[in-house]
Amino acid sequence: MTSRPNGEPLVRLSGVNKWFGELHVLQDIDLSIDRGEVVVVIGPSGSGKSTLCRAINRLEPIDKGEITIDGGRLPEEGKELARLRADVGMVFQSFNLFAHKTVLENVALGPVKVRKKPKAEAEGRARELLERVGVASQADKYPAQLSGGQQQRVAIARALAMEPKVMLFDEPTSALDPEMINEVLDVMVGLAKDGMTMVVVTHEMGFARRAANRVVFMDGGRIVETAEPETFFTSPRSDRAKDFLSKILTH
Amino acid sequence: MTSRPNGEPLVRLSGVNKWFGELHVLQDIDLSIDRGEVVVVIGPSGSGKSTLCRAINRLEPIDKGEITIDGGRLPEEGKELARLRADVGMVFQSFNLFAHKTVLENVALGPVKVRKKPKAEAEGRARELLERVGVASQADKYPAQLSGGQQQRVAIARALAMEPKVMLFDEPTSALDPEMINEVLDVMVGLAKDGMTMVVVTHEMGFARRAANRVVFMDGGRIVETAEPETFFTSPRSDRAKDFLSKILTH
Amino acid sequence: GDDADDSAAEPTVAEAPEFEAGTTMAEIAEAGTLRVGTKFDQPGFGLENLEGEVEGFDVEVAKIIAGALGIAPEDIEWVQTPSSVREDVIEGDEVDMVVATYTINDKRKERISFAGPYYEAGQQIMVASDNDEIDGPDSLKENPDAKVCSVTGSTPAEQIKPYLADPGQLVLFDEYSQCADSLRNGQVDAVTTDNVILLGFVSESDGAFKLVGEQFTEEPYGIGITKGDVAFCEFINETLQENEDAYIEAWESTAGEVEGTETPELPEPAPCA
Amino acid sequence: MSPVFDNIDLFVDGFLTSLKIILFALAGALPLGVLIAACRVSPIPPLRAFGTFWVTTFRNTPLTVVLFFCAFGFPELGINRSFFFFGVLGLVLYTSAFVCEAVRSGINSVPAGQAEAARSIGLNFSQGLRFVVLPQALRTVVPPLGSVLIAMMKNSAVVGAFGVGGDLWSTGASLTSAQGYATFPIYVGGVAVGYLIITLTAGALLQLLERKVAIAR
Amino acid sequence: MSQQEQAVLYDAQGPKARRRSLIGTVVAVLVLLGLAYVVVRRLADQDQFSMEKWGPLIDPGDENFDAVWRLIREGIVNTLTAAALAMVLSVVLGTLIAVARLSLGRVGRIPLIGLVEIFRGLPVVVLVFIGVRVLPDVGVDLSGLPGGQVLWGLVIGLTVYNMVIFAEIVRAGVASLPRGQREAALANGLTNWQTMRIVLLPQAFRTMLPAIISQLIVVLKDTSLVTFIANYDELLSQGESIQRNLGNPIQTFFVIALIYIAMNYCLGRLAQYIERRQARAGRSTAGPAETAGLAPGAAPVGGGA
Ligand SMILES: Nc1ncnc2c1ncn2[C@@H]1O[C@H](COP(=O)(O)OP(=O)(O)OP(=O)(O)O)[C@@H](O)[C@H]1O
Ligand SMILES: Nc1ncnc2c1ncn2[C@@H]1O[C@H](COP(=O)(O)OP(=O)(O)OP(=O)(O)O)[C@@H](O)[C@H]1O
Ligand SMILES: [Mg+2]
Ligand SMILES: [Mg+2]
Repeated sequence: MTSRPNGEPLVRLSGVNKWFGELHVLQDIDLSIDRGEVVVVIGPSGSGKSTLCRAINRLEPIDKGEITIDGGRLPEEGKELARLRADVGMVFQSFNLFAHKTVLENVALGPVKVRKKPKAEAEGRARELLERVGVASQADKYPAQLSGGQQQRVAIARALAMEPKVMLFDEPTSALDPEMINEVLDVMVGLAKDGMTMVVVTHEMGFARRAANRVVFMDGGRIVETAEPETFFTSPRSDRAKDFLSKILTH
Repeated sequence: MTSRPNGEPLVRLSGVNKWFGELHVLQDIDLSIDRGEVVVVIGPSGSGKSTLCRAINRLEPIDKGEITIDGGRLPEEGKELARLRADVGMVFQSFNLFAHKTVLENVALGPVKVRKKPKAEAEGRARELLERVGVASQADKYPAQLSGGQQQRVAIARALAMEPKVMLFDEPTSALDPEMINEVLDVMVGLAKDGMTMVVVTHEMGFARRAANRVVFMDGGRIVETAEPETFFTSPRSDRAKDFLSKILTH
Repeated sequence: GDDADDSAAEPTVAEAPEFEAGTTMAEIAEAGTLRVGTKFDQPGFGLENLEGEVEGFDVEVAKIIAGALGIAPEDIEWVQTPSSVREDVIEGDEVDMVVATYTINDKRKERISFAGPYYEAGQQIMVASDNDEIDGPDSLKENPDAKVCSVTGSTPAEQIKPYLADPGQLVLFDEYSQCADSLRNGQVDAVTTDNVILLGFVSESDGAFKLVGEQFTEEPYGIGITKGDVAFCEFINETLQENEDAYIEAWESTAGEVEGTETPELPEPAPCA
Repeated sequence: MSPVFDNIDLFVDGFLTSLKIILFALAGALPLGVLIAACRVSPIPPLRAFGTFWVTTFRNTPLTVVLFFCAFGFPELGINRSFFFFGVLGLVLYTSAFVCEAVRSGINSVPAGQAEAARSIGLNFSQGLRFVVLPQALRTVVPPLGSVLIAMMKNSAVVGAFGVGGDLWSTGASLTSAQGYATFPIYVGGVAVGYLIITLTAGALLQLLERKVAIAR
Repeated sequence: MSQQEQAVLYDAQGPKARRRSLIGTVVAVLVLLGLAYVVVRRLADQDQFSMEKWGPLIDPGDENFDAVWRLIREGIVNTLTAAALAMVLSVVLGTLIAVARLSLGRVGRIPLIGLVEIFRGLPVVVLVFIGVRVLPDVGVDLSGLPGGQVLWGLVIGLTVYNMVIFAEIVRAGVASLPRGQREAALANGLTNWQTMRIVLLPQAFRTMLPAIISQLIVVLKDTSLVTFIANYDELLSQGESIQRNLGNPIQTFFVIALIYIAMNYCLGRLAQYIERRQARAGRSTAGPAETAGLAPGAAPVGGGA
């Protein structure tokens, strides 16, 4: 998956700023993510985690600063942007599977329409991916007939089908029942082990500990702290991180 | 709150069965809950926890068996049913505050309309309760203006305002952001300490350990295991409980 | 109806006339008001002006009858009765009589009775002045593309049907003024209804319209009253006979102002039944 | 109800004429409404403004007034067509505003996440629209669009009064006022029944369609 | 709002897209202006802009100006009277039908459903005709009521048509509320009827306000149908009367149309204002996802002429 063997980071944000009207949601964000690296983004609600994640494939345009992927600047529109997005997989909190298409069609749609693969080939590959995420038996059902955990795994397969260079996850497990969280996290851990570059917004410390190379803590639109997972959870440096962790950890 | 000082259980389910069409969601449920007891119900999704909880105040009618509260059989309809429901507080996963009424009105509505208390008295009492759950300052806002944790605490105050004999909680924290879960659990632990009889469907082991007298594990519509919290979490007897715990505990 | 000042002289109002008890006349005289259904949209016969007063030949005829009942013009209550409601308002006792370019025919006599006739109209055809192709009802069959306009539910609309090559030639509106507008902008080729109504439009058109062909029907206008009220019918007929001068003046101050009209003679009344 | 059976051929003709008005109006109002909806959601401000103007005008003007301007206004612009054409046109213009709103609300009812997901796998605008947004919008559009179209069928009654004639409504008018039949049997037994046949059939078809588009979920 | 709407369909614009939409803007403006020019030109050729035709409507010095506007004012008052009566009656009766339909059993509901289907299936103009003309024919006498037979016939026709539509709107509104609202009320000890009255109906009205208002607009417009049926001096009939005397139908109906648009536009804005105020207070219950297919501002369930 890593095509260019240079030392440059795969994703680089420098001086990124974004406003929603008055609200300054991203403030001077600098962040580099290397090939094969798994970065977990954590922080209180409204701190800008989702916006950061969405900015990387320009679902949200930024107002200042620069984002490069694989050395190239993020295109602003048109064919180039579509092509870039095909290279960046995205998994949403609410799955966003295409409700009117079967699971198999969901996964095969991108390869057929964007990558122009023959339908049979795309479906074959789609079945392999569904197998890999453990929902092969559901291929012909509609999303609404699946449990949340199954839907999210299909969403991951859909993103993988495009053979992306990097995958973005925006709270992929927070809409799930507790028993289903692990089936999704397991798939993600598997991906990480296989060397996928990943940016994951999540509160699941288990995942961060097992799979992340780095934890990025955001608050109020800024990156407040960056650390190894173990260090971050046991001895966070900033007060804000301490406060946040104390809230989510006690129970 | 305990008016009759006899030794009979406050809530008793015996031989309770319920079907949704073909689906047998409650199968021969026997369960007694004493005054002041706190029972946590736990189990996989679809195991019938919510249905059990809702059957106790007849939001779901049952098909077979008997439920008694404070020695009396659950009335089937009409005024008596409404009166009984007033004695059983219920807190929902999705808060279900009345969206068109302020927080104060939400809490005072039942006492005024059901208990026929004078408005001023009901509102005075409502303010006390809002104080107790820590949201007194929000009294005049509308529910949508509050965070999830605040809404859920208002919902608890609303239930308390009816001076119920027993309170039912159906996953009260699972719709909340992680930072807000504790503020709700703290209120619930407080209630338990004050001697309220409670049935709580939850996956929060912290709460179960701190406040529950008993844990009831359900699967496939049956009560599979009943135990003290510590025993249950450290050494569950049944395989299904072991399996379930392994799923929700690893991450 | 342009100017209000040169309209008819006030008709004579009988002072406290005597009527046999129980008759319609006695009831009306007792009530002190006469409820008259007429058109509000028929230039020359019954048209409501911007001030809310109605003007026209029908209106004046009604005033003559009111006068004989001892009722002054200002005590008449005018009720708008478009063609389609005339029987209904009589049957529903919403009016005492209807004077509204109301053609006497047998079908209508099943529901109401007529006094009169007080005027003999006849159906004719109006076209644009530069139209040479249509010179009477019979040319409609020869020009199957020609459209002829009339009003929904009116007798002229029924009576033109035999002259048509195709029912699609007939265009129906709510009002004759809409037919005249459509003739002006070329949407229809002819308008048909009673000659007197058409004359009103011809005179307003500054030479844009003309009448062609002979009257091809007889349209005796009657006064609609409750079915079987013979006494009232006879009273109306007598009143008109006795007031021929007022009748002629009524014509001349209203419909008679239109160029090309002839002052009619009061027709012989039909027997009341 | 013998007045109805006596004139059953007139009623059948009226029924067919009404049906004809409805079918032509349907064929016009649907595409026009979709076009206006496209204007309303387009990224080009004057087109959006035009769409809004269109909807505001035709939604807030009585159909009678719209029909008046079609029958008497267009000829003033030098456009001479049959009154049937103008009548149907009036109904089309009027209905298009409602069709537009139904379609637009259907598009808006597709969760934003669907379009975002389409974008994030690299589909371009027209692909996202064709493969993801429109097929789903269709589902939510069908019920309100159906009501709009059934309302249009009922509104066709008003068209008859503008020079068209011969439809159900005008048949009732000419039987009662020119031929002197009593109103009750003609309107309740004839005209109303005719319209009910049309609208209830349309309603039943609509439910079938609704079930059909809903089934894919 | 428009920002939000577009977000569904369109990506954020880049520089090229912005340029393209600028070009589109210019072209669209030119085309629209050209069209407007042709229309104005042709009307001018037909002498439709003469002061003779417009004067009575817009020139206070014209001899007919006062009379014309007196008629129009009367027309507005009469239109609003009939519309207001029909609105109140149909909302009240519609709510009763909705509540009955929601609380009756499966069997008890059937006659109500039949009623709803029949009245919804008929053109308003037919129902108004029945109200104004057929009712007196079959012996229902309304002429004793203040305002007279025609007004009440019209109001009855409009009410019968619209009450079933309001019933459907209210029912859909109640159905669109999250199930939890009803359950929470019951769990709090309220009876079924209290739940309906205190918790469900007020919220249903709020969620369905856009639909209710667009139906109210329909009611207001439909008062004009009475012109085909009987004499009631509402706005459109007054317009007819004016143009009959002045011979300026295009001009008169243009003004009449503007008045209708203005009245209805105000009604629509009122709805938007209320809606926005509620949204700001955060009082709306359900997100669009939860309201079963009924996006806010959804097209009317019924829709008259
Ligand atoms: N489209 C938008 N328009 C206006 N404000 C927005 C928009 N999207 C997000 N915001 C605001 O920007 C801020 C950051 O939002 P973001 O969704 O990135 O936070 P987050 O860290 O992902 O929070 P959460 O944990 O709740 O998902 C919040 O205050 C949010 O209200
Ligand atoms: N109204 C209903 N109609 C039909 N089936 C229902 C209904 N409500 C619940 N069920 C089914 O009954 C079973 C038990 O549901 P219940 O909600 O009690 O489970 P639960 O243990 O609370 O699950 P969760 O953790 O997902 O809330 C499930 O299979 C569910 O799909
Ligand atoms: Mg987020
Ligand atoms: Mg549950």
